[in-house]
Amino acid sequence: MRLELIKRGNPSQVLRFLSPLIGLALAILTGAIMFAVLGKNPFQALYVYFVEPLTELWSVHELLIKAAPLILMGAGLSVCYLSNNWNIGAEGQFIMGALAGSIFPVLFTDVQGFFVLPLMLGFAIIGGALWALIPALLKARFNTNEILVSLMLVYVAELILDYLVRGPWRNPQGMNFPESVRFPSFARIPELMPVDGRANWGIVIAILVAIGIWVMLSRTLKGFEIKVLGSSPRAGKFAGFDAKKMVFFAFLLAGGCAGLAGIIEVAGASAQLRPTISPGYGFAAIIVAFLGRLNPLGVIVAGLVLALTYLGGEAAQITLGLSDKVARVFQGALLLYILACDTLIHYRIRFVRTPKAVGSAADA
Amino acid sequence: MSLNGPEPLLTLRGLTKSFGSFKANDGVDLDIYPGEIHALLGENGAGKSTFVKMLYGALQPDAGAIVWRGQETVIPSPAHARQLGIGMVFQHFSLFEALTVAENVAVALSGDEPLRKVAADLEAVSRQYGLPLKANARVHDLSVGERQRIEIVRCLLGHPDLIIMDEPTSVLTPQEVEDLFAVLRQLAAEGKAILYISHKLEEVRALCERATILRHGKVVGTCVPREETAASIARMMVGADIHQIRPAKPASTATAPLLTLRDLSMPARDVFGTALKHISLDLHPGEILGIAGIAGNGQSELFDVISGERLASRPDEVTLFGAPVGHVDISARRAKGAVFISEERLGHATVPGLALSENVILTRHRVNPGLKSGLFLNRGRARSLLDTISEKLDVRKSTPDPAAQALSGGNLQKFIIGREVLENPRVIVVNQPTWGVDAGSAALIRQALVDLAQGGAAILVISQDLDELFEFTDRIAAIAEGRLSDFTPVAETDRRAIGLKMSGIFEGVPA
Amino acid sequence: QQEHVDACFVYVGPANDGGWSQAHDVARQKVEEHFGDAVSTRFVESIPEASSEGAIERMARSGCDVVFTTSFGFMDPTLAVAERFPDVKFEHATGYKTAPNMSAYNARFHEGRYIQGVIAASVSETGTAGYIASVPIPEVVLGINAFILGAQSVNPDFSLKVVWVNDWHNPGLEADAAKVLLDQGVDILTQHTDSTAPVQEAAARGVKAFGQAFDMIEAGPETQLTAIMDTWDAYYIDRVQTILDGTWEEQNVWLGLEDGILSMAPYTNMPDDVKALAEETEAAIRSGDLVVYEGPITRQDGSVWLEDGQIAEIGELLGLNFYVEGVDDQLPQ
Amino acid sequence: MLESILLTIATAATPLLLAALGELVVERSGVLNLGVEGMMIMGAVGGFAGMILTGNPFIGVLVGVALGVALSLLFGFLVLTLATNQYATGLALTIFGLGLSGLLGESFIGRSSVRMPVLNIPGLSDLPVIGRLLFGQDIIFYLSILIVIGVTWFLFSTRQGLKLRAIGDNPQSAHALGIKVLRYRYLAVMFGGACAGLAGAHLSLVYTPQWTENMTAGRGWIALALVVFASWRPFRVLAGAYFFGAVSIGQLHAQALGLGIPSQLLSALPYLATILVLVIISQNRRLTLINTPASLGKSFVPDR
Ligand SMILES: Nc1ncnc2c1ncn2[C@@H]1O[C@H](COP(=O)(O)OP(=O)(O)OP(=O)(O)O)[C@@H](O)[C@H]1O
Ligand SMILES: Nc1ncnc2c1ncn2[C@@H]1O[C@H](COP(=O)(O)OP(=O)(O)OP(=O)(O)O)[C@@H](O)[C@H]1O
Ligand SMILES: [Mg+2]
Ligand SMILES: [Mg+2]
Repeated sequence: MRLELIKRGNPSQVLRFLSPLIGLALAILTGAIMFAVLGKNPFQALYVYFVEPLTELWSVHELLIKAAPLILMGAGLSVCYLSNNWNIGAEGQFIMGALAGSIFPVLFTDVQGFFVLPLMLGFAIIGGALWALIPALLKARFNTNEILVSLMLVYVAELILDYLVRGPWRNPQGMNFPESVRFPSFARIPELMPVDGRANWGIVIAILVAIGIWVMLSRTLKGFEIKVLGSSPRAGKFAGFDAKKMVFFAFLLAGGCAGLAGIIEVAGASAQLRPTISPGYGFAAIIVAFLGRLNPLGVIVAGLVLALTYLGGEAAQITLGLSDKVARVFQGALLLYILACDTLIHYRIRFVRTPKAVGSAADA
Repeated sequence: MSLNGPEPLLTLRGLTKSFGSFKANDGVDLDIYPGEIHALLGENGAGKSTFVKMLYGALQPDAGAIVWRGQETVIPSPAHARQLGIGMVFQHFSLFEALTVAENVAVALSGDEPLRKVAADLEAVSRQYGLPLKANARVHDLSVGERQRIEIVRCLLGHPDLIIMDEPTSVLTPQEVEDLFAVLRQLAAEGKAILYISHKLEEVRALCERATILRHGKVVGTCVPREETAASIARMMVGADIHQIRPAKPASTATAPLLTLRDLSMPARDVFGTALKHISLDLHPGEILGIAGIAGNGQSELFDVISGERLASRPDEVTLFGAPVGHVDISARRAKGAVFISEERLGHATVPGLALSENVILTRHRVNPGLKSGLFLNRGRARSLLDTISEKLDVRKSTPDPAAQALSGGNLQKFIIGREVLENPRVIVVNQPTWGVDAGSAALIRQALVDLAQGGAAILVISQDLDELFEFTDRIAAIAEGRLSDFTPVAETDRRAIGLKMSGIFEGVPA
Repeated sequence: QQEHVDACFVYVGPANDGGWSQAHDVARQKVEEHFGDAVSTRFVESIPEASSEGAIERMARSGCDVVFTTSFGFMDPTLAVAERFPDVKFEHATGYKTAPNMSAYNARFHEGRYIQGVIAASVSETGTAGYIASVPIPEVVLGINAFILGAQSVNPDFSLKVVWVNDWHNPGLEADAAKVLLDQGVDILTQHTDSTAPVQEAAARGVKAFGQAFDMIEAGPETQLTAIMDTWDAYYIDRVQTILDGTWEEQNVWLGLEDGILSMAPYTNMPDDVKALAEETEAAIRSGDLVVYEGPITRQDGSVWLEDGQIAEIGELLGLNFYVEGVDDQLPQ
Repeated sequence: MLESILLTIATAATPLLLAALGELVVERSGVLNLGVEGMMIMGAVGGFAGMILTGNPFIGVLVGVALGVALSLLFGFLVLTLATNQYATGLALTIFGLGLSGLLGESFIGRSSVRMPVLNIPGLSDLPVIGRLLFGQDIIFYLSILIVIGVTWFLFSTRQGLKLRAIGDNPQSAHALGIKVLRYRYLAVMFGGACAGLAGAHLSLVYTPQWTENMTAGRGWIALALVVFASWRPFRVLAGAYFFGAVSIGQLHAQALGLGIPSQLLSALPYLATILVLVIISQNRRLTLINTPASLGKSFVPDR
């Protein structure tokens, strides 16, 4: 018995929609088995993971806070991956965006006013984009592998942040502890509904950006160009599209999104710089991008789902005493299942028996 | 002569193979005798390659029997086929660019002889059959003709009794074709059977003793090619008369050329590419120029630099409608009224996974204002253009707007030609317009080009198919190692003369 | 007064990280043992400082009476949640901010490091020790300074080589740093990072070393001299008791050896006279006869920091960011 | 002193070397497995768990290798049988491996272990400077050197190695000739998993005999960079791994010497060096063009 793939002439539209759902269902099933093996009631555990965090308003706010950077970065990364640019350094671009945006509240403390926040957002976008420019430039100019460069730059960005908050950007009134000053209110992203919870306008920005990218991808020539260059660079060149420019476009866009996510995180929920400002959002965003099938509307849903697994992980620790690793295994399994199910869109699967040789010659 | 042995070497009974719901082979029967050269003929998609892949163990039949030397056999793998004594030369090369000739041969041998012995063996065989090869050369440095030799020598080294050749001559010069035929006749004389697939009916008439004709996966007839004409064989293949091309009136060259190349030189793109050297030509309205040549002699480089996919070193090396465009990109050249039809249908002329309507946008987005409204794409317009194209060029497809990869080669080529000629371009540059396309479709495509020339368009055809060039071009030149010969009117030259030029023997600018 | 207390803990790392978070978790288990049914405990682990506010709030909402947040970076999030939940008590470790329902607590780990310095200078032949430092925050700087002060009390020329690994828990990097220091000729190794890798490395080469956070004697049975053990249970039991009694009050404390919040692992693998000296030093610190940061102390640049008999102010110590004389390293400013 | 510095570098280089060699073979077959980090961490937890449960470090090594292979089979099933995107699947494998190893390893944290014994080659290990470096090390070190030689021999001197390279160059042609492309690729992917598992076992049994979460600390990614750095040649991987080991140990020496350079900058050096070397290597177009497996990262679905 062997499993064989038969290419469909036309990709299946039904499965295009169903495959992530099948993947999610399989991942949940795996989760249930994992809970049972760990000695927990799987139904209760699934409830705690996926429902409990949604039963209270403040918790929904927490969900939105976590989802915002994931959606922003996931949408940006989708453009990268669609165009065949393997940026896995969003984490570093997130950090550098946060740093660039924080210049005002940290260094220019006497610059005050309503215009500071927009400036911070702008600087953050530029900061993230510039950090993403490095792998783009090296790829376009020297053909250097962008996966490795963008990843190495994550470590470098982390060390720069570390250096700044322990050194020059340290809060002078902070007892020499590694953190910046707390951002004043004019340098903070306003909260949406402060009575109910902490969620801020970041989630609105994230969703708007994702929708904007979706419109670009599905309706404009630029989006067409992205898809063409991603699936067939030679045909793209023949169509008059410039693959090198696309490297820059994709990296700058994704970097800008990541930078924006960075400032939304530090000027939103945390209100200051610390030696670590991201719990791995930049890497989780890779999952989000694929979970959303590289479609920004899908990314919005995927970002919410992944944020839910983080909250569910916390809830399961508190309520059930389950280790936080369970949440991470679940995230990995989810991504693997989604990828496996995507195969169904393009291929039919069939089981065959291997033919046996008969005849004059010895069996090979 | 045929039927010289009472026992057929190979008998096929009711061989059937489906891909999904599509029957590529449907109950095919065939006998092959030792010492005969047997032709397998049919339109594109008739199922020839599918059929021989089953003989070679690369595909498994769904039903039917393979009888080899009187014994019913299952051939689970090519290795097994080679053990039985069946060898194959593929339609699409199965070579490894990064490996040496000896390694390419060794990869396909069953034993574990050291590479040195393989190299010695292959050089011996290549001398014996007059197919000279250097064992240590890397394939990416070799010409297409040499690559073909590797395929053949690799096949012969397995000492097969049946040799299957799937369109082996599409990439050879006339001289090389003759050499190959000599080898094949020698092999047949040694008692080996040869199953020969080709679209070139004149060759089949010259070489083969018997022919079996496939249509839609079924055997529709057998014949003795020598006793038929090319037209009568073609009629059997298609099931109807092949349309004869109405030639265009020769154009006058008094008008200003629409496309010129002036002393165009260009270094090789990379280690695998060919440099262009001092190429000049003038292309006038109403004129069809042909460039013959073996693949890999600079055709794709020439095409790329004319289309603007690669920019020339000086602007005036290429002019379109009198204006220097050497530094202008492909979209701008299209906007001026030129179209470019590349030889690679999937992955260059089209994106395999995108729908046909999106593939319309691919090359027309800068030219056809209706395809965009502001920043946004107008997909409805693209779909209606697709309908027009399909109707005009008889593009047959399973659904209204399938992915490009779902079309057969001939239909995809018709789509591509239709897409490019829809808006009556004034300059058409086309590389391999009918490569691997069956006779019926090829005639349709050539007629469309002739009609455009009649309407005043200037057409440059790059092709490896000399028959095609002689059929519908006005003047022919040859390209060899990046140099272009003079153009000679069709009436004043012949295949032998062009063949010489194709091997690089012509006056002109020094290399 | 109340019958039952639900005590909750928020950890920055895994509860069994073998270092900082595990020390708190061991103390949490001792709290449960100590009080039996009267107290229940819960925890969340691996909460990144960057996004801790939600986790702390979830704790506060889930019915905890007191929430111990055990990393410096939790300070501002704890404060924010404390303001929203005035009826829940918060205890934040290693910070300096407090509120009516939020206390701060910390340990004077440098007292233990002073003793280590004394031992190091007594057993070292080269007069140079290697110090694997985690991240440059005041607590770590205080530890380095205390170590060298202790050492200089025995050997005024004692010097210290420092390697920063910029991480609290990275066994590979800590092992590399240990090897590098040993290759550069130090014959005593001490660490302010959490994994046992440096003690293991030292043991592999037969070099004496000090453990961190736990008694790491298993990693170096023949070579560990002693270890600073984080023993938070004394404090936790004490604080939970005040809640049961209804006497809990906001406070900001910096506790030392005498309070049991840290303690020294057995003094092993050293001559008896050195052991006696170590015990003497420990007793002096406990009794208050010896104050680590009491002058005369000179800064690294040679300027006088503390005059003879002058005791450093707590505020200054909590934010210390310079070395004293004898440290062969430069601190990032 | 020089000898022990070299030994330190060798220890730092060995896991990189092993993981990179495995990946080299995988990539030579045309498959890009970005999940090296995930397989390596599984090797680390497996190695340690095996050692703790049996008390025998050699069984630990076997368990580590087995877990590396198990994870690589998961990868193989996805990218080979199901033809999923190799980039995304590799990333997913890393995320999955990091999570799963954490879960499996929970009960082993803080357990102490015996270090892998050193196998001295009598006589030779007493040679000055290089004696202990070459002849006084643990079995995994010797294996790493043997694998360099073995992989070189396999790829360039055997028929199977030739077939593997042919598949990496053009799987369609290989398939047409009847080479079992997927079988070779599965075996290559498993070899990569075994090497990554061995590298992980080295970390938890030799480098630092203990288990902690994420203890691979990005070494899998460095290994991937080394393969490109080495332009797919085994002996260049050897050189690259030792170069990288020397840079990362060297920055610690610079610190210990008290040179006063910010430690964050020094810590960033290995990463910056990697980027720099990648740029230099990728500038040599001819070298990369000839050595890069032409089908790298592209799925292949045989038609049957
Ligand atoms: N792997 C496959 N999956 C699905 N359809 C296939 C496959 N291979 C071939 N076909 C279809 O089967 C039919 C026969 O193809 P085949 O390659 O045998 O034709 P052919 O006679 O060799 O044509 P040509 O002259 O173009 O080489 C075509 O319609 C082709 O599209
Ligand atoms: N002359 C022969 N007679 C009998 N068996 C043979 C002969 N030559 C080769 N074989 C066997 O045929 C089989 C196919 O050989 P080949 O080397 O082509 O494939 P392989 O190495 O087994 O598989 P793969 O093609 O996947 O590498 C082998 O098992 C080989 O031992
Ligand atoms: Mg064919
Ligand atoms: Mg073989």
